[in-house]
Amino acid sequence: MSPLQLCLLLSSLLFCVGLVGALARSNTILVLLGVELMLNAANINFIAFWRYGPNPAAGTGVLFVLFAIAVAAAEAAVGLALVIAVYRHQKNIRLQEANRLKG
Amino acid sequence: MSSWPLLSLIIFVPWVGALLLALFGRNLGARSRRALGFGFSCSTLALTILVLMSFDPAAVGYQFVEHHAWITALDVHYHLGLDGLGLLPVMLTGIVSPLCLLASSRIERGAHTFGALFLLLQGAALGVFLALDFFHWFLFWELSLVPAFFLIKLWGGPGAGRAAYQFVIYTLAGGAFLLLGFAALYVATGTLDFAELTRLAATGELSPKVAALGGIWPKAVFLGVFLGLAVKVPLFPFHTWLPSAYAEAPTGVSMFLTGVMSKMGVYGFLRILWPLFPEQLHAAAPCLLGLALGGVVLGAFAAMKQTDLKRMVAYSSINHLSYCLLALFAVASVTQPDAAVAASALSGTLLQMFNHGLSAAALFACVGILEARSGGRRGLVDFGGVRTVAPLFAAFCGVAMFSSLGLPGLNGFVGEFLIFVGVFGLAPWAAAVACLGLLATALFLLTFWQRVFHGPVGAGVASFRDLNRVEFLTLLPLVILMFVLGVLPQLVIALFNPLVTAWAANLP
Amino acid sequence: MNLSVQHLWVIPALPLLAAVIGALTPRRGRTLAAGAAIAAMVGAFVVSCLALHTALVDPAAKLVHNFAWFDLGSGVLRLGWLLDPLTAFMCVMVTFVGSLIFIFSLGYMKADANFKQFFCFLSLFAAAMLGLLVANSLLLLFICWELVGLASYLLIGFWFHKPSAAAAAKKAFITTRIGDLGLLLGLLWLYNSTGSLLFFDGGAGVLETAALGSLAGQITVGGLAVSTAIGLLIFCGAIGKSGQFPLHVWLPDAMEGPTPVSALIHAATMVAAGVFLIARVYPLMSADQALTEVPLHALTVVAFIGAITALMGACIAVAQNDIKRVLAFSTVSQLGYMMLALGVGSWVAAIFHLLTHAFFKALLFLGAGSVIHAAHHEQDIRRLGGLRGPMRVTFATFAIGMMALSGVPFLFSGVWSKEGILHAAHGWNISHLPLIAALIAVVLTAFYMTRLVAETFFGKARSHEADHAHENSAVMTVPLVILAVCAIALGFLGTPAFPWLQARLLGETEVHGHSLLEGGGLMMLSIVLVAVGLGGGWAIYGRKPRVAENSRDPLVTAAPGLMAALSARLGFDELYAATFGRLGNGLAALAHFLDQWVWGGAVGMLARFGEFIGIVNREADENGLNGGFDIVSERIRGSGRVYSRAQTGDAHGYLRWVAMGFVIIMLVVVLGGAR
Amino acid sequence: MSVTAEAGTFLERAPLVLRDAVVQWFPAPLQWLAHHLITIVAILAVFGVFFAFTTVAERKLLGRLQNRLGPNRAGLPWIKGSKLFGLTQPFADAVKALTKEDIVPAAADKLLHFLAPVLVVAFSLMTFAVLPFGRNLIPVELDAALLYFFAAGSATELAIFMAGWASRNKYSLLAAMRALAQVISYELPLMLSVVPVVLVVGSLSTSEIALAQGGWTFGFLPHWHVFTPWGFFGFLLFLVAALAESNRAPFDLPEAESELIAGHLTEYSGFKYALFFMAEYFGLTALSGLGVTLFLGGWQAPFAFLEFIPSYAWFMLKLIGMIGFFIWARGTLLRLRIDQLTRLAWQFMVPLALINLGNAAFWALTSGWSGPLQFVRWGVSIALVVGPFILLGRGLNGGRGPRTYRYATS
Amino acid sequence: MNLALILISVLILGSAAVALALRNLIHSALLFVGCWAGIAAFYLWAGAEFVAFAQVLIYVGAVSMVVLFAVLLTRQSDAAEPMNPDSFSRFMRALVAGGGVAGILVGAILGTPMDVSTAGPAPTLTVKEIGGQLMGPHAAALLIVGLLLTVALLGAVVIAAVDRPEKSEDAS
Repeated sequence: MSPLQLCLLLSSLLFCVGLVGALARSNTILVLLGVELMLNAANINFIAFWRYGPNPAAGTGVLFVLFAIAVAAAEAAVGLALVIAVYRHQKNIRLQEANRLKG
Repeated sequence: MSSWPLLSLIIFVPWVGALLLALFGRNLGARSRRALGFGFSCSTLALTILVLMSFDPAAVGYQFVEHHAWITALDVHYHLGLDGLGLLPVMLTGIVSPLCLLASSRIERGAHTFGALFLLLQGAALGVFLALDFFHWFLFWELSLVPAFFLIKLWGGPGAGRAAYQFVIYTLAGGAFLLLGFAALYVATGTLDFAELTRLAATGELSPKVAALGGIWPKAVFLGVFLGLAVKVPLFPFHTWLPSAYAEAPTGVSMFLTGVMSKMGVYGFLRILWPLFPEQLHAAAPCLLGLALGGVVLGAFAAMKQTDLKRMVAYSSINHLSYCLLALFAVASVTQPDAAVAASALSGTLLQMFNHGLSAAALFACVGILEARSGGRRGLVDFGGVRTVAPLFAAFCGVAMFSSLGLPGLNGFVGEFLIFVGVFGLAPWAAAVACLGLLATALFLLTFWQRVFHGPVGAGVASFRDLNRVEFLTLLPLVILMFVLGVLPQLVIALFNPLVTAWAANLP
Repeated sequence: MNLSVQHLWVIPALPLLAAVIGALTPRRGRTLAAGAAIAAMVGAFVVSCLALHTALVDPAAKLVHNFAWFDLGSGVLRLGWLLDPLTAFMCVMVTFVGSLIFIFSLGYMKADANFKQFFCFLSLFAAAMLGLLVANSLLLLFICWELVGLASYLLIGFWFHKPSAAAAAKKAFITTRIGDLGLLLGLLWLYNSTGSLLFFDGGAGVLETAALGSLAGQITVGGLAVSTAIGLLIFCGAIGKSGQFPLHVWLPDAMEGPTPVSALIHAATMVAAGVFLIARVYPLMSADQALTEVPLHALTVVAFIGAITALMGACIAVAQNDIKRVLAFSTVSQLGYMMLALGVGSWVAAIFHLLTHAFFKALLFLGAGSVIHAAHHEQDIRRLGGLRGPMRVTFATFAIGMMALSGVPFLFSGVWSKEGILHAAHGWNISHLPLIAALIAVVLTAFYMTRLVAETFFGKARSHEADHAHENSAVMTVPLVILAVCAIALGFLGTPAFPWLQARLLGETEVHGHSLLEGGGLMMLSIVLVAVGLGGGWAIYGRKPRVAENSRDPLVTAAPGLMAALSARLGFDELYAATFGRLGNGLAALAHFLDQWVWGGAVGMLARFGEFIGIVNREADENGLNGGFDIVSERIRGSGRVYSRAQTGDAHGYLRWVAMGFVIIMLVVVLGGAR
Repeated sequence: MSVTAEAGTFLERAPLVLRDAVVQWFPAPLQWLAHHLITIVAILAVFGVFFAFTTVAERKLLGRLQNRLGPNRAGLPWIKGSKLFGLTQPFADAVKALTKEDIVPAAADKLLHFLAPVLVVAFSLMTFAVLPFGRNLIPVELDAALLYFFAAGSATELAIFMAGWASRNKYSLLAAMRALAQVISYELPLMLSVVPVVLVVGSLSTSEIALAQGGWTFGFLPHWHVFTPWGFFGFLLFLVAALAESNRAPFDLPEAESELIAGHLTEYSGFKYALFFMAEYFGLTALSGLGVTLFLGGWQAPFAFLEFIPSYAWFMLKLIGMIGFFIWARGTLLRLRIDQLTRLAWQFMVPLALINLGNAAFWALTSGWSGPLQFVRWGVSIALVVGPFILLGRGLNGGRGPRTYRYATS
Repeated sequence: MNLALILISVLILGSAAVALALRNLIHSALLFVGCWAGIAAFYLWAGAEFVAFAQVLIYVGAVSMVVLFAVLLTRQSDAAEPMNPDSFSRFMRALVAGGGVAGILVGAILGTPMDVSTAGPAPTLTVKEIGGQLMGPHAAALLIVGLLLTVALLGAVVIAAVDRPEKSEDAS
């Protein structure tokens, strides 16, 4: 098995761990963190392809990861602020209970 | 140093000040807030002095030119430049603006907003005087309305809302015509650069291009530009917004409106209308001469009828600015006028522009002081015997008044004299009629003086204080300049004389 | 020791410096301001004497020094100084009389709170007046002309808390400005025709042959020569400033100012500036004399205006009761004499009379001031009387002045100068009406002066103030004495037997005297006329002095209608108020109306129109166009309601659907790819 | 990895020579490991001792500042009367801390309670890896060294949180959150005050930054960043932010002994407490070292003629100077209130640091100016920071006037 | 080298899985930190030094703090939610979905031949180069990210802030 495949496996498994976590837990914070993990898994992919890709000197993968990290940080900030707002509203942070806007 | 973008600095440093005031003004004490505004307002003067040090009056073309491509698709350039014509109002702005702020130092409510808006206004006015491309010239032109509107509306007198509204709508309407005119001009020529357009007009390429637009457009272009400028000056009978706007504005803003903003219109006439549309102007000149005369005579007589001192001074502004246009139209009305006569008329126009800025600003400052002392009253009959209780104030106000009245030895005379020399040489009858305006000016100003300063001490006047330090400092520079320029007009004339001589030599 | 002409500016500069010092000293700096003013004036006098000395070396020479003021187009605008005997004599007179009046003011204004300001203004006036005299440019002259007007305005309104003084000051300024506008127009015309405003400029000046020839050669509106038109316009200025008919109305009112001001400005110097102006531009005024086909010569107008003014002023003076008003109308009348002399061609006679008149009229005004000061500001002659006893010096000097003015023969200066004018008028070949008017005025002058002296000094005191009057201090009497001496002595500079002054003014070095008996008939006539006037006055007022302040004037008893009209100054003020005043007000009202209703109304109409369009637009939008959109949007909302059921509010579910969808799509792709 | 010095005196090269000599003894495959181990051991030894003497120096200096003597009794054991000015005090303290009972609250999260002090020391020590202690004397040559420094530094926050939370004491937890708020608040100005240096030098590598400050104008004006307007202000900002970062007075309110009984460390005692204590000093030392590197010329000598003194000696001297300054500040300044603290960070230091960044950009842009333009450059640059400094400083009281006191009147 | 990668993978996956399974939120948050640190280690392993430090700085330093604060601010009663049938069925469905995705991905990866096993030494990308890239071709993206961060932080503050004044006055 080549290192690239190992990396990709790592990333896809991490993605699935994140996905399962996000799907299974009812705590909104953990759901958010699961989503974060999925993002990180994608980042691992970028780095892996940069490392073993045809043109590592261009550094596109690294740059993409940097931007993704920045966006993820923003996402985390807004998401957790939302969690706090939700908590203030319904006194818990169970995701399935936040359904006021359903159709 | 010469490589510095001095002109851009002149325009934008006040804006930086406005930004700082808007951001930090709330945190500052009243004193430092005022000092900040004043300092940034003074920057214009300081930078203008820098400019003056390397300004070459003998060079007729633009100096300190900044020319950068901006919107290439429209062929719009960021183009700034300065010649004798632009230098005068810039100097005037530099001198008057800080004094306006000084005169406004009584304002407590929202003082930092006031300062920020004022600096914004100052920068916009400077932009108008320095821009050489219609695109941003027009931006500055319209941008000056916004702060002026708020300054009048928020800090003005009881009728300020209506006056500000009227002022903005009227001027905006004029501006719309102006824009329309220039849009057509752009379609015809493909450029918006004043220098380029002037060159086209001088070589005679402009009029066939405009004529190629067909229909009523050749006339409409001229009329549009003319209307936009005429409202701003204002030329009789487009002046009805002026008395109320000037009267209701707070003192400092009145000073700025009359001292600087009214010059924007005259500047526009000299910079745009006259060089670009010489034939049309020539054709319309007899009629326009009549309008300018109307401003001179009826403005003065209308002032006689006013009982509100500020309105009175506002009408005197109409009267004085009409002299400038009178001379210009007189030059335009004659084919191949004598160069010397035309030169004196145009010199007079420029000088009058400068001098009126000083003396009208001083007069408004004086009326503002009266208003502040009496708690808002400014009727002609509300005072009496002020000279007894405030001799120094009376002296300063008297100097301003006599300067405005054209007393020799003070600055007002030289400009008016040159205008009369020019107008007499070109249209003697107009000069004779305009004399009526001179007489009426003397009459209403002396009535003002007699009712307010002379006679027994009026009710409520006895407790007036004489000038305080700030007021003294506001008026002192203006008064000193009145004396200095009255005796040595050469100081100013030298700056623009070569330019005027060149104009007069190349008249159509 | 000679004064170089380029240093001539020192003469006006000294009082100007004093004025600046006076302006900058604080209010309590009385000594400094007054000291500076007097020192400057005396200094200017000394320099003027030097200038006179220089000028008399070659009286015919016009010493000029021109300099650039500012660039104008490709050329420059130039101003300059001029030194000739006319300037020099005038300067000496102004500085000498001025110095004495300044000193007199020390006493007269002693108690005034604005003492310092007074000297400041006086110095300003002196500077402007001297500047006017030394100007070699009509423009510079005009500038100083306006500045003396300003000083006059300030000094008339010196007691500005009195509404009458404030009004008088304004009236003086506006009235003279009307004339000044004529002067300005004349100046503009002159400048446009010749391209210069310098009087003498090495052949290029406007008073030199080349310019005069071209000016006289052109004909303008009404067939007038251009020089005539310009001259008449310039004369307008002189009419205003010198209180000539019909713009004389301001001069009597100007007596609201302090008496030294009346003496200096409204008797001796400023009002004579008009005469000086005409004398200065005399070549221009007389340039049309040689023309025969023109309808009018400028000088003819001058002569008639002068004659009318002389007669009218003398008539009105008879009926005035205010000591200063009498003197003011006397001044109007005497200025008329001078104009008459100018008009009939003898400008030297005019200047000679100007100089003598300056001294004795200043003397009279200062005497009046002395009386007023002693009588605690009582000016009404009906309330004075009997001052001969307590005020001996004042009485003696006032009497000398009165006799000089009346033209009492031989000893007093007035007679010689007046004789010169009468002779000139006699020799005028166009009309004898001016001569007749002048002769009538001679009688009246002697009459009203006798009346004035009799009412003031004889009889017994008719009021408390007059009763308690006593002689003033030396600072006020010494100037009176000096002026009295001059009022006598000055006449001998220009007697017909030895017309030294006239010769120097005309630029001659030789003095050609002629016998007193030449033209003696006219002289005898005038002596008789003076005697009639004096005798009549004494008969009516002197023999039986007025007993009480409200006792009736004998002349009023005799001709009540005439005296009432004269007392009301022939109603000029009312006439002007009814005509020009109303016209101006009407114009103002018109302008205001136009502004308020016509232009403002037009703009308002436009605004209404815009509003109307807006209303129409809104109605159309709301009722016409919106209906269709409403239906469409209702449909869209309905379909939205259906789709919204897909939103379950279960976030996990959404995510699960995404994951499942991904799996399904991938399966399809992978299997499809395999197939 | 540092390279063996080619030049310089023997003293200059001594540490490297020594290290290389020792590494030679190991078998070749293990040499890289030995290389790093030696470096780590050296740092631990040097800065362990340094820490020990810093504590005693602080106690003595504070004593002097407060007009008392400070520790002066501890001497050598077994030798009676030997006092050595109390220099052995830290060793006595260490013995005491080691032998004290380690109290763990019953409800505590035992694992985290243990992990926290270990982690905090570990992270503090990690930052030393990128400090250039001398010419070519840097433990790890990293391209992104500054980033590393802050990354490792920010990890200590985690340890603070763990300490507070693991104690299961709500006061400890609250104190931990306060401490975190402070540290996070001041991390921003700290980093922003460093960015201008990066901007001007154009590198994140600490060794390059130290190198870039070499050279002298006229032979005696060193090119240290602190001697430029932006550098000076950056240094001031850095100093204040570093004080707050390391919870030192006047920013020591998270652990204020008098009010909060050491805040989040309430439930720690004995050696664990000593570890926190140690970590705080390590952090302080590391930040001081960074400040020296970034602004005070690193290991560069102040004057050309003083270059014969080895570079690491200069570094240590400057470090001692900085630490002395911090001790002085602690002895002089009053503690801030929490609202003043945060306001200072967000309303004053962050904007000022941003403006200073612009200032540095101006400086970098105008690096070509010479002659009289230099004066303009200096003037503008100084005005760019002094003006906002004054303006922002006015806003610091938040619109409130100075505190007024009312006294009871009789 | 593969050994190191496998160790790192185990660290990452293990801590992530445990973190998502734990009841104690604080512990799981700290385990997340461990997971992120592992990812940083992976980046270091792959030679992306800069990204690794950025990862530590942002995730370990910043995001973890936000998470911990959020956890503390939203603490529910200590009685953690019981394992009710609802959550159990959710867990099962999650497993199905996750397993499906994992199956697809792993299958795809294993089924694709990759001949890069002979990769050379790690490419070096200096900070200067990254900076050049960021300021050059990706300047616009950098600006937008900066703007995004600002807006996101402001938004977060606004969302999380308590709109106290009106409410407290209504309540009292």
